[in-house]
Amino acid sequence: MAVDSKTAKKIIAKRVAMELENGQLVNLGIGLPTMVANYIPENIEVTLQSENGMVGMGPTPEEGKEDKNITNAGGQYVTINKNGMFFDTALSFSLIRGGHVDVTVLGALEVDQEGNLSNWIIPGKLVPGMGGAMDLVTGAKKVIVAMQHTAKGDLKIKKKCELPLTAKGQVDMVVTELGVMVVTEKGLVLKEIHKDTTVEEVIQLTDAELIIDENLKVMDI
Amino acid sequence: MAVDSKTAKKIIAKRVAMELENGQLVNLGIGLPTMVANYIPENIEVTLQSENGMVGMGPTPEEGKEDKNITNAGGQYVTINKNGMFFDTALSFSLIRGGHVDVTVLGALEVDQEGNLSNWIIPGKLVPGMGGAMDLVTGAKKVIVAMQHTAKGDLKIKKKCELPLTAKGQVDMVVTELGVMVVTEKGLVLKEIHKDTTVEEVIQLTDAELIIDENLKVMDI
Amino acid sequence: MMSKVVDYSAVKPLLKDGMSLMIGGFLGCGTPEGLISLIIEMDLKDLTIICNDTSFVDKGIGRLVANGNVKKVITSHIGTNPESGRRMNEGTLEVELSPQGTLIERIRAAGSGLGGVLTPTGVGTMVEDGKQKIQLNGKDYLIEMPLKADLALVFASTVDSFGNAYYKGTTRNFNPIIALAGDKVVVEAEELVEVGKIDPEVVMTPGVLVDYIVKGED
Amino acid sequence: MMSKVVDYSAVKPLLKDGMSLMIGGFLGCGTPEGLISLIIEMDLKDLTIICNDTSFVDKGIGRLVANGNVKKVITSHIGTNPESGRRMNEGTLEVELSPQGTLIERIRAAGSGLGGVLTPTGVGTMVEDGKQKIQLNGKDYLIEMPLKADLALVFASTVDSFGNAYYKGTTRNFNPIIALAGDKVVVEAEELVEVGKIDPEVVMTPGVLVDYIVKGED
Repeated sequence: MAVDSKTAKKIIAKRVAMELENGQLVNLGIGLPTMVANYIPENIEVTLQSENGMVGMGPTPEEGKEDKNITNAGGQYVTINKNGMFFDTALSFSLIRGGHVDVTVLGALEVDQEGNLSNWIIPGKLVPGMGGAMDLVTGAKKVIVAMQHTAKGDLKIKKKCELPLTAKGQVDMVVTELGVMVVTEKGLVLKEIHKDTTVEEVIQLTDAELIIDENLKVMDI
Repeated sequence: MAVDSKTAKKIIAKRVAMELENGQLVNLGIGLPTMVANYIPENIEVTLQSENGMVGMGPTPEEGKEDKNITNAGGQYVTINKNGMFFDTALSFSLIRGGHVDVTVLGALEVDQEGNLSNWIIPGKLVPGMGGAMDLVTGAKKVIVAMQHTAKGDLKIKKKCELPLTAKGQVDMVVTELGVMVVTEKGLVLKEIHKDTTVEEVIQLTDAELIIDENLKVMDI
Repeated sequence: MMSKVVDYSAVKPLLKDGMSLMIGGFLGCGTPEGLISLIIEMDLKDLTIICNDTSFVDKGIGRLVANGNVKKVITSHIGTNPESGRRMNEGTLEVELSPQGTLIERIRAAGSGLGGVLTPTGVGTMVEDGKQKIQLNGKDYLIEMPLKADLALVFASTVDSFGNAYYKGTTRNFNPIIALAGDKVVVEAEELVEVGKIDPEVVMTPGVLVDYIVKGED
Repeated sequence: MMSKVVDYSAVKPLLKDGMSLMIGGFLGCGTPEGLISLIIEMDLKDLTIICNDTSFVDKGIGRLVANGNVKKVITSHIGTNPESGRRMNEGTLEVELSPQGTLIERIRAAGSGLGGVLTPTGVGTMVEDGKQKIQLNGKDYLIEMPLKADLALVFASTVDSFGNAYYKGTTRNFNPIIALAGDKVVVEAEELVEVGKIDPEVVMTPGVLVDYIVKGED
């Protein structure tokens, strides 16, 4: 299955959005995870958290209507919904670490079949820092990794993460343009695949040992 | 020196008030310590904390002007000054335990020459609980015990507290109607005595070994 | 989405004998009296109550103690309610005392995913009995354990229909902290308003923590 | 009482080479830019900065990094400021990374008299290197140590002349927490008002924590 990056991201964001349930508190990471907000089904209402200091984050303001006092965790101007609240970083992470965030969606450099995640450092090359990612992955009830299945040909879904971990065994689900994988006690289970790919192709592009679900479905996007 | 309880309390409150300095954050316990507020010198401005949730506590409201939402740590109606702030119990005790309270004034069942304090329980008899006292005594920069020198003839200033402690070695100063004592590395030093008593009388009414300061003064009240 | 605003009767299924409750208030100021009355009406038994104090005999949590609904109380102060002392002495009420600053941090720790609290308060006193002590940077600290509850009963002065809450004056006390530490959270609103009526900058408890809202009686 | 409101020049004696500073802000939102400019003007050296992130090259704390005022930064994120990475790689900037939720709790612990923080965040990762680990109720926690500073530099949207501070929107972030943990606290006010102009119910930092107030430039 050959799709460009833009199409891939759209597939991923759409599929992740289907995981969200009414009334949930959700934290979307910077980049692709942020796109999930655009695909939330109409009958589903969730509250978005931005770890720099709000729940009830709204859409990007119209040009010229930016408020310098209202930014998201990426430093960009956003808005707040009328059911929202601003708070300090301590309360923000009480919500995160305390298990009050129902779903967190993040990107990854690597993820593995034991639910380990690496997304904050490439030693000697790139050291952005973990920001709030370690707390989010440790504290959120459900951790979804949203990323393209491979990076320039490199396999990112591993038997064992090689890069330093963000958290150990905390990932619940991995959504890529090729399919949906769930971390279980038995290992990484392929639950859904994209209609334009095959199980063989997914296995070939995955370093981890994939268990193929007996009720394998086509992604409904 | 024979004074009634009312006079004794007035002497104590007046003397404690002289310890306060401009700009300090002060917590006054229930009962006698609360009276200190009435004697703060005119040129001294302090901010009073009430551990149930405010700094900038003001005087008792006029009758009929009580606000049911504004009470002190004794559950009585109070007011808030215009420089005040309400907060939750967590921030209240961040201020207390974190050393932001400059002076705390409390009563005692017993206090000893090592700066130990007992004021929250008489096992088998009276178990009110420690409330905020343990945190206040542990966290405040300066701990002043304000109490009558004896209780119905029983000596309250001990060599060693016999009742369960509120905190170990945290008391800095003891003010009674007979004098002012300071806890030092060498022991309990009598720094001031009331003009109507004698060193002999103070020693007689004190179980602790008193070191008489070489510059012993008369309480200036 | 379903509204969180319900009648008192809809709260009844949440309230059960033997459960643990956190209840807001400081000597009755900021306590949800309507929910207290509901518990008394249901005549629940064997409750464990986590709260600052047991108030007065005829006010707030004090009413539950006097009515015999409480098996155990985890609190900082019982001195204003003679019924608490009497029942403790006769052996019908278990009292676990925790210093006020420690108590609120234990609740906060549970609600914030922290493993416990490292506090100097209580070192060298009875409070350290049975607890782990640890030395850090040359100073002793007690390890005090987190406190959760099945249900948190919160009082708030103003609540919008999403559950965003605002507390007036000293009614705030334990309320915003227990809202983090109950498996479910019920807020009793003195005043109920539409969403958007409380400025997002002055909301004190985010509605996302709140499961049910009842309108308090006047 | 002497007024806390001073000119920038009066803050200069507080600022010294080699000192530790906590500075508020999240990617520059809620950072006291006037105080940052003062440090650059004074060309201080060897500062240790405790902050959420190193912002951008031309904004907030990022300007201090780019200007070479900083010896060490204790932070959760440096990825938006290429100068931080470059200086780290060339060995002229020491970077201690702490997860954001851990970082803010470490500051809060110092300001609240707690001995440290017991957090599950970082267990099983590089973050646990060199730290004590403790098992409580069958779960592993890191003991993260408190963080204090010589001086806290706070930005606030509205400040009264007693120092009571109000933060708009997401400018709040680290500001009210660092105000607890600096030996001295300077607040840069976007708007300066008389005492009494901020409702005691919505003040976010009590003036008792504040030593000096400067009026920010527009």
